[in-house]
Order: sequence, then C-alpha cells, then structure tokens
Amino acid sequence: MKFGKRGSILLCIATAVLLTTSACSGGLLGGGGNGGDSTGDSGPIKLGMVIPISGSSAPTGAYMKNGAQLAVDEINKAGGVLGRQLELDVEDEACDAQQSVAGANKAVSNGVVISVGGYCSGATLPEIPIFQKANIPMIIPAANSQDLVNQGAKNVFMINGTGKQQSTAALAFIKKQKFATVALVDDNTSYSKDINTETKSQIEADGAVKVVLSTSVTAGESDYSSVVRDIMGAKPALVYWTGYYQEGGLIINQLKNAGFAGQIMVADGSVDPSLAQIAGAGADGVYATMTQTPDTLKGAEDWIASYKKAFNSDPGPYSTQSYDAVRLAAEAIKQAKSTDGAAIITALEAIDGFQMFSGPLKFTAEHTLSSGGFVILVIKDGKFSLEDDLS
Amino acid sequence: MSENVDTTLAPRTTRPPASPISRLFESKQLGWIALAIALLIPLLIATPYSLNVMTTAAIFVLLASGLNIVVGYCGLLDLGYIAFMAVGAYTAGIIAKAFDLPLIFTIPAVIIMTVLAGLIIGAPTLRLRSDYLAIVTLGFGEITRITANNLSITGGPSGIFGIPGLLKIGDFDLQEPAVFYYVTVLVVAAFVLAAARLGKSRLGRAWRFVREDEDAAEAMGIHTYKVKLMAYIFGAVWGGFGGILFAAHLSAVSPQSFVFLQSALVLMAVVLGGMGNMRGVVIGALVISLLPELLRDLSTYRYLVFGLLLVVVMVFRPQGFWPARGYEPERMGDVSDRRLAKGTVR
Amino acid sequence: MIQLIWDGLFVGSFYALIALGYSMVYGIIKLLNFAHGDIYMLGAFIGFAVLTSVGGIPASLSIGALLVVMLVSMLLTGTAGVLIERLAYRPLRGAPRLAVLITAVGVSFSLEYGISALAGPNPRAFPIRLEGNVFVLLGARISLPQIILMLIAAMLMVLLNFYVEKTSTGRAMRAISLDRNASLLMGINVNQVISRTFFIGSALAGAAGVMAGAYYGKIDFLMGFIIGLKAFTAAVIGGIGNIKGAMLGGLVLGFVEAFGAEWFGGQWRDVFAFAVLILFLTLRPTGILGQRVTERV
Amino acid sequence: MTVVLEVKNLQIAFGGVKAVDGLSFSVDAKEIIAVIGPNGAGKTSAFNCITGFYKPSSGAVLLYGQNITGKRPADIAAAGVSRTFQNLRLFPDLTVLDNVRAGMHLYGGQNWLDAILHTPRFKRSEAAYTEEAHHWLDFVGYSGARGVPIRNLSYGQQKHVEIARALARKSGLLLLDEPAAGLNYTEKRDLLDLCQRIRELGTAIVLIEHDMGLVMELSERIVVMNFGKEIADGTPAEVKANPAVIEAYLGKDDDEEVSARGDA
Repeated sequence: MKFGKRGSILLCIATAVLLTTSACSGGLLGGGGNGGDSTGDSGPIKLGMVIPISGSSAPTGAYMKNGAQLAVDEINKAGGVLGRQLELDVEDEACDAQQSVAGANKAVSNGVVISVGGYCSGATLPEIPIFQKANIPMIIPAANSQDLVNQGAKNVFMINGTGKQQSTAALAFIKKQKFATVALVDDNTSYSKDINTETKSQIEADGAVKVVLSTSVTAGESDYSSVVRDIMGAKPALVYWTGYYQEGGLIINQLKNAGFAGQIMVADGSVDPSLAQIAGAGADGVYATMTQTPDTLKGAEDWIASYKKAFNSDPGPYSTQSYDAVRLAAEAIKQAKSTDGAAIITALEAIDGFQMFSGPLKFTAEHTLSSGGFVILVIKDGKFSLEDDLS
Repeated sequence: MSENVDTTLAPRTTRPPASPISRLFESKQLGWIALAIALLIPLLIATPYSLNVMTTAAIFVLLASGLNIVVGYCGLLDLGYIAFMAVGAYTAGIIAKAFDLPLIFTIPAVIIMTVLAGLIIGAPTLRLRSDYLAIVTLGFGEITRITANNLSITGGPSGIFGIPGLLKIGDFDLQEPAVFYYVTVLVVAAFVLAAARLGKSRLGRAWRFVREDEDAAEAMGIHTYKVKLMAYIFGAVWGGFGGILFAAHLSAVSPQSFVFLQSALVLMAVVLGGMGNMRGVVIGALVISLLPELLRDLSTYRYLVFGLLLVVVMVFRPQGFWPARGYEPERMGDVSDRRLAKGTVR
Repeated sequence: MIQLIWDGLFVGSFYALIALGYSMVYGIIKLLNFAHGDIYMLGAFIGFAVLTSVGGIPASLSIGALLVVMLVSMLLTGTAGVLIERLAYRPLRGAPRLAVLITAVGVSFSLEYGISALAGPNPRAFPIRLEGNVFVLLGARISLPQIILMLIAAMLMVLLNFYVEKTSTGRAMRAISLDRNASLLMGINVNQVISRTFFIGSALAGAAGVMAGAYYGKIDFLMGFIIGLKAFTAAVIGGIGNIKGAMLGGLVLGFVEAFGAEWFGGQWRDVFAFAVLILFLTLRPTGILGQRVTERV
Repeated sequence: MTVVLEVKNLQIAFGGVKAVDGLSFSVDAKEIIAVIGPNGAGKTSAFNCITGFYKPSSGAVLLYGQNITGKRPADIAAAGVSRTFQNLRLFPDLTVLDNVRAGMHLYGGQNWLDAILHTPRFKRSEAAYTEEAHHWLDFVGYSGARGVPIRNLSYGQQKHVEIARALARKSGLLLLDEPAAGLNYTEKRDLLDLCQRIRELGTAIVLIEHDMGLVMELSERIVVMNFGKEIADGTPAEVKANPAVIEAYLGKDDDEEVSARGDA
C-alpha cells in the first residue's frame, strides 16, 4: 500500500463529505427504504420484539415470543387494531449489547411502530436511544433493572415489576414470616445485583431485619462452596438468591448438602422448572418472589389451554408479560387512534385500570407499574405454587 | 506486498507467476477501491439496520488490524485482546459521562490508559513462550472483564450507559447514524493504513524478525522485549480507539461485551484472513462480522461453524486465506551494476 | 479454617484430574490442548446421554451405576481425544506453535457449540445424584459423596502413576517427552504412544466430568471452559509436563482459590486464580516441581 | 594494535557439566582467529557466552576494554559484536533483502511516526536500507534473487545471506560459527577470499571451523579446546606441533581426524 495517489485521498474525502451531507438529508440516493413506512395507513402494524433467541437465555426468549404471538393472533382474529392487522417482528439480542443494538436497528428499519421486547437489562439499555431517536415507544415485558427508567427516556414503559418493587415484596414477606436475619446473594449480573443492593438498602432503612451477609458469586461455575461457607458462617434465617436458576439450583443443593437449616428464597430469574431439577430433593419449600404466572393464577386455565393448543408446550416465565405487552400496545394504539410514537406514548401514560395478569395497570410518573404485582411462590413437589399474594 | 514489474536479471523461477486476479488483489489501489466501496454503499442502502451492521463491521476491522500487529506481525498470540477495547471503551465512557464531554475529547486519556494497559499486560509476558503467553493474555482478558464487572466506577454488571456522542456542533451531530458510519469508516481506514505502513517500516521488520527467530533478532542488536512491548502498545492503542468507537456507537458499555468469545472472534478474523497481511485481515474481519448478520437465523450454529472452520483452515491452509506473500521488488534502477562475482577467486 | 482446607482439597482434586491430561499432553508433544476442558464437558454429557437412555435408576444403585457410566464415558472421551489428535493436531505436527494453538481453540469451540447444537443450550440436570450423610470432622462438614469421589480420583491418579512409571508405554511416554526424534530412532512407535497419551488424558477428564455431573447435579455446554483454564493453571503451578506436579498443582490451586475467595470475596476468586497463574508463569515458569531447562540457542 | 576482544578465564556449566572451563584468548583488530576442537568441546557454548546468549558462570568478556559479561545479546551486538549461527538462523519467511536489513536495525534513521506518515525522512531511510542491503549482498557475492523468501534459497545461498546480514551490522568483531560446513571446494575458496576482504574492512574475525585446511590457511592464531578446556593457543604452526592437540584429535575416533588430514 504505497502512498501512491495523494489526489485520491482528497477525492475520497470530498466524496465522503458529499455523501455525508446527502446522508443527513434523509434517504441517501433514491430515498432508500428508511424506517417509518408503516406509519402510513395501509398494511399490517409492526410490533418489534428484540429478545434472546440464541445464547444461554434462549429458552426464555422462546416463551416470550410465544406469549406475544398468542396475543397478536387473538387480536388479529378479533379484527386487528384501527382496522389493520398486527405483525410481530422478532429480532435476536442474545443477551449481548452489540447484538441488541443491531436487532433494534433492524426492527426500526423494518418499520415497527412500537417495541414489546426486552429481557436482559444490559442488552435492553443500549436499545433505548435507538428507539427513542426513531420515536418508537418501548413496552418492556421482562427486563426490570431500575436503570432502564433512570435515564428518564419518555418512550420507556416497564410492565414487569422493577427491582425496587421486587425488593419491597421480598421485605414484606420477610417481615411477615419474621425472619430475623437475611443473607443476600447475587450472581454479579446487572439484574441480580440490582435486586440485591435494593433489598439491602430497603431492609436497612426498615431496620426490623438484619442483613448478615451480602455477597456475589460468579455465574457459570459448579462449585459454590465458598459462598456456602460464608452463609454457614453467617447463620441467616433466610437466604435470598437474586440470580438465575442455573446457579440458584446449585447453591440450594450445596447449601442443603452442607446442612443449612434456614429457609431459602429466590428472585424471579430463578423461577423455572429446571431450578427444582438442579436443586434436587432440597428444593421443596424454597420461596420465590415472582409476578403471577398462569400456573399460579386463578382462572388462567383457559389461557394456558389456548397457549398449549397454539404451541404444543406449556407457557413459561414471561409468557404472560409478553402477552400483556402486546395487548397493551394494541390498546394504546387504539386509544391514540394513530401509530405515531408520541400519540402512543400519551395514550400509554393515560391508561388506567387496563386488566393484565398482574392486575389492573396504571403507570407511575417514571413509567413503571404503580404496583409491582409481586407475589410469593413456594416449591412443592418440584413445582411452583402460590404461597402468599401479599395482599 | 505491492509488486512492481520485475526488471532484474534475477531468476524468476522462485516466484509464482501472478494471475490477473491476484494481480488485481495485489494492486496498490486496492485499499482505495475498498474505501471507495465502503463509502458508496450507504448510497444504495441506508436503513438504520444496514448502517448499524456496517458500522459494527468497520469497528471490527479496526480491532482486527490492531490484533494483527500483535499476532500477525510480532507473533505474540493474544487471547485477551478485547481487554484493550474494554479499557478504551470504559475510559472513554467514564470520562465522557462524568464530565459530560463529547467522546472525542477523551482520546488523550484513552491513549494514555491503553498504553498503560499495553505495558501492564505486555511487561510480564515478555519472557514467556507462545503457549504460556496465550494463557496469560487470556487470564488478563478475564481479569479485566471481571474487574469491570465488580467495580462500581465501571458501573458494575450493568456497565455505563447514556454515554454522550462523539461530537456535536450546533445541528451537526456526528452521532447521526449515516454520519457516524462515515466517521467510523474514515477513522478505521486511517488506522488500517497506519498499521499497514508500520508493518513495512523498520519497526515492522523488527516485529517480523522477533516473530521468526528471537535469538537471531537479538544477535542483530534488536531489543526483543522493547520491540514486543511496542507491538503490545500499538495493539492496545488500536483496540482503545476501537473502544471509543464502540462506546459512541452503542452509547453503552457493559462487561458482557468483552467476554473471551469476542477475543476469539477477533483472533479468528486475523487467522482466517492471513496473519501479517493487512488486506487479508480486513477481509477476514468483514467476513467474521458480516457473516453472522447474514445468517442471523442460524446463530446457534455460527460458533460451531467458526470452530470447525478454524481447524480446517489451520490444517489445510495454516497461513490463512490470504497470507502475506513475502515477496518484494528486486533491485530497482541500475540493474547493470551487479558486481556479482567481484572478488570471487576461480 | 479446616472447612476451607477441605473445600479447597475437594475442588482441587477435580482440578488435578483434569490437569493431568493437560500436563501429559504438554509433556509429550508440547501442545497446550486448549480443548481439554471441553473433553471434561463432553464426558459429563456422555454420562448424561447414557443415563437418560437407560432410564430411571434406583438411588441404592447409584454408586454402581455411576462407576459403570464413568467407565463408558472414559472410553468414549478417550476415543474422542484420540480422534481429535488424529484429525486436528497430527497434521500440524511440526507446524508453528501458533497454528497448533489456534487449532486447539477451534477444537474447543467445535466441541462446545457442537454439544450446544446437539443437546441444546440449556443447562441439564444430571439424572443421578450422589446423596449421602454429612458428618463433621475436626470442625469441617464432610459428606459421603465427597469422600467417594475423592477416593475415585485418588485411585485413578495412583493407577496413572503406576502406568507411567512401570509399564513400557509409560517409559515410552517419558522417552518421547525428553526427545521425540531419538525415541523414533530407538524404535518407539511415537504416533501410537501419543495416541495413548491423548486417550488416557481425555479419559481422566471424562471421568471428572461424570463425577462433577453426579456431584453438582448440573451440566452445561460451557462448563469446561473455566475449569479447563483452572486445570491448566494447576498444571503450570505444579510444573507442566510433570505428572506428580499436576496433582500437587491441582490441590494447591484448590487451596489458593478457597483462601482467595475467603479474603477477597467470591466474585474476585477467578481474578485471584489468574493472578496467581500470571505470577507463577512470570516468576517461576517451571512450577513447583518442574526442572529448570535451558533453552537451546 | 588495539585489542578488540578479550576473553578471560570464561566458565559455564550446565548442571554438573562444565561446557566451557577456563577459556582465555584475545583478538586484535583485523585479526582472524580460529577456535577449533572436537565436537562437544564447548566452542559454540563459548560463542554463546561471548554474545550473551548464555550467562557465563565466571570469567569476563571485554570488548574494546569494556566489560560486556552477562549483558543482553542485543546490547552486546550494539557494542560491536556480530555473529552467525552454527545451524543457519535466518528469518525463513522474510525476503533476502529483509534478512539483510535485520543487520541494519541499529542504523535507525526513522521512527514509527515517520513510518505512519511516510515522511521524506522515512523514504530516504528506506531507500538507504535497500541500497545498503544490496551492497552487502554484492559484497558476499550473493547472486540469487533478492525479493524472495529465504525458504526458497539453497543452503549455500542462505550461508551467504547470513554473512551479509552479520556484515550489515558493521561491527568490529565478527563471530562465524562453522561458516564452511556443507560447502564444496570452490565455495570454500570463495569463503576464504571473503574473509580476507572482511578483514580489509577493518573487522576482526573469530571462527569456529572443523575444516583444518581452511583454518590453517586463513587464521593468524588458533585456539584449541577440548572438553571445555583450552589446550592450546598459538600460530597454526605451533598448534600443529602441539602434542596435546594431536592427542585430542588423534586420540579420538571421529571424523575430525579425517578432515584434518584430508584438507590440510
């Protein structure tokens, strides 16, 4: 690459400047297919859903996709919204920031008018500016880090309880059961750490209960003897595990094997049938903070049946939230009588009493649920069932 | 790598004849042609998605060219290269956010931090053989990521988000996707050119000498440890700039972006493209970063395919698809004055 | 304190079993077999597949079943190791180390994502679980399964030591690690011995995989990555290429990690382990038991 | 006459084996000295001690009166010692010209910024490097292609390139480790002539060589080693008559004896 043509550099820079200016003016040459086509009045209304399809969170992504698809099918059967059909545009994020940004951009390019995805908080965060710039509201069904709304983006709505609300629920249950000492363990992911720190500060502010241990483990390992040692040393009445089920199962098992006599509670990321399988015999009696799942809801049998009929499998974590996200999106579009982002946002802010699995919906000023809808589940015979609805 | 027409008396038998295609590929203008294509593509397709994918690919090219300095030129197998990008991205993100500065002003700090990182990672590894080196760099990569995950200044596991853009003057915002793409492409092109030129300088030769035979290089007065450190430092700075672009592009930095897999992907780009040949590496990087996007639905299998590809390429073509050819022009100018057999006693 | 030592010892015996394979292969062909940790993972999944296809096993038979499954898994992982050597590493003998190392990284990826494609990315619960009483000894909680597994590990290591020290193949291995060309001249079938080395090393890792599955109860396709790195660290600490060193290194690393986690907190454990590795490699690259070798100019 | 190199009581041991055990000799400017001895006598080990690749257990190496014992090879090379290796140590994937340029690394003339910006200084220095590389290839009488990788060259050609590389270092002292090994009669005559011309440049030569004919004809003094010990140091005539040398060579049953007779 000898420095041959000095002129060609100038030429290239000139071209670049030229192109840049033309780029700013919108669709570059020939007005290429920039986003926003479907804001027109014809064709289906597209809903973007950026969720993990590959990677270690892929199973949850599948539950979410099915839940959303179920809602889309039902609404379409009932005539759609504003006389138009709905269409789901699913993009993979693999729980990775770079892929989620690509996925979000792809959704924007495909002309979605609203986003109903978002599972991994760390991957959902960088999507916000992209959707914001494209004037696309986001209804986030699963990701629940407080950071999502802390940036104050107007287009972000969370319909899963936040870490804060989950912590409040945990504290309420802890006080109700009169656990005197608590150990908090997270897996060093943003979701998990969020709940840990939030619970800790709430418990300390409350003052009735004592946090005897707050620690992190590294996800993806097999041997958690060091945290087991710490817990055995601290002798808490309750261990609250805020991470995911893979490690949760191992820690429950290793704690029980070490003869831990106290109770164990897990956060919603660990609410998965595999938890009990991995944890083995010790899993029975483990509590969980979780929003209502179809399994635990009274009167959800019909819904479960139609889910089973459509996908030939049981619904899983976040199926309901994704289902509700799509229904909520449809409702907001109906109220706004438009697919314009700003109108939908106004409509979402105005919604009051919209019935969801977690109860009637109303957004707070920061666009989170006014009530988290968290309940306490317990494992019986390897299955989660409702223990306490905290009402 | 550029070839002139051979006008010497030297025998040509040792040099494979160049086919028209390979002549095109060896052409001096190839770099400019590639740049022109990169600059023209948005004219045809400019959706946010395509711009995003192409920007990501361009950043990946920058990383690969930086790793090529370390692995391709100097022969130091680095399995933790992404750590340098992490250092750059975090430095830029933390400073830009703390002082609400456009990212462009964090460049000096990023250079300082990445040079330091290069020294810290480089210094203890200088005495190590290649396989130990690989493990130690991997260890450093993991240490960097876990540390970023555990510290609060780096935002812990959620990382840093809401990072300001590169630069904004009035209505002119470099963060506009199309503008940002052009900025990225030009920055990356400059760095690729710089790396290619370094490769053909005194320092670049010293790197190759060290790669080929450390003892012989020492015997020629080359301080192998200084030369290796230089390779690390340059690699680190390249990675750091990749980090700035990464932070600007995603507006968020989190530890999950710097896992071992990412280091391995950059290494694959270098190896598949052809270690030591900047052009091959650029192609390799484009393939590695664009292919998965093209095969988005097959994402479960992509690492399996990559793994098998690595083995197959190494077994059948250990030098990569487009390796450095190792030829240069014979004597230019006064070919008549050979002084060949001068002083030979017969 | 005693608890700490016991926990370290237990994890260390897993490291040691895997470190042995690393060390043997490195000793004989100077290859850092990056895919070795994934053989451990493969072993666990083979065990999983065998047990699932057999169906339910009563808990009373679990130890016997475990031993049988372990043998099957050892045979298969050993064969896999031989195949990998034959297909991926042998064609590159004499190639630059960089090329071989990259091949090893490629093999590692192929194994991980091959299993992920076959068995799915979700973690699996291992079909049998070693359960047993916990008793307290000198203030440390020790469980029966831990003792059983450590006995199995110790037995395998003793057998290996006997094999390497006393049999002709073992002598050939040691000869090749000293000088491959001379061994070739002395009529040793170098390729065969290398194959056997891979078989034994991989079988040990496979055994460790099944043991981990049965003890911890969860397996996933990335389980070999971190432990592979740790085992390599163990091999280096003990003195790579040295069989007793690998065993010692595994136990030492187990201790070091247990203490590191205790002092700095669990989330810093890996940082601590890697820092120790880097310290060892830079300050004493020959490890605790290794001999100082002058490199030839 | 200035003393270029002075080796004083050099010792090095590997494990229990003393590879070099008390070697002392000195080299004057423009002098050609041969170090001979049976295989395994410690000649190459001595070279490696002098050039810093081994750290001697005791003894001293002085270059122009300055102590260079135990310094890094690169520092010793910079101080003015260049060498070739017993088994060619060229850079096989690099071109002939690049290999010779390796010897010129210490010339400097450009830095990394020059390289990135392609400053005139850079272009000048690159042109100078190339010209100089051609000069030294011409000097050693290398006649093959120069833009091709070393791998493609014959053994004899590679030997030429290695000497050209060492000469490009422009040092006052050149250590040649078995330069004539594997060469035929004509090539050996060329080597003889080359060494004379190197001496005319003002460079002293120390060579390890088994070819007695070459050694006797070329060197002014000969140092004889056996089992690490220095058993003789003198003119070719003196060494030839030294009983200890004769015993070292004739007392052993190896090819040294044959070549000593055949070529003398």
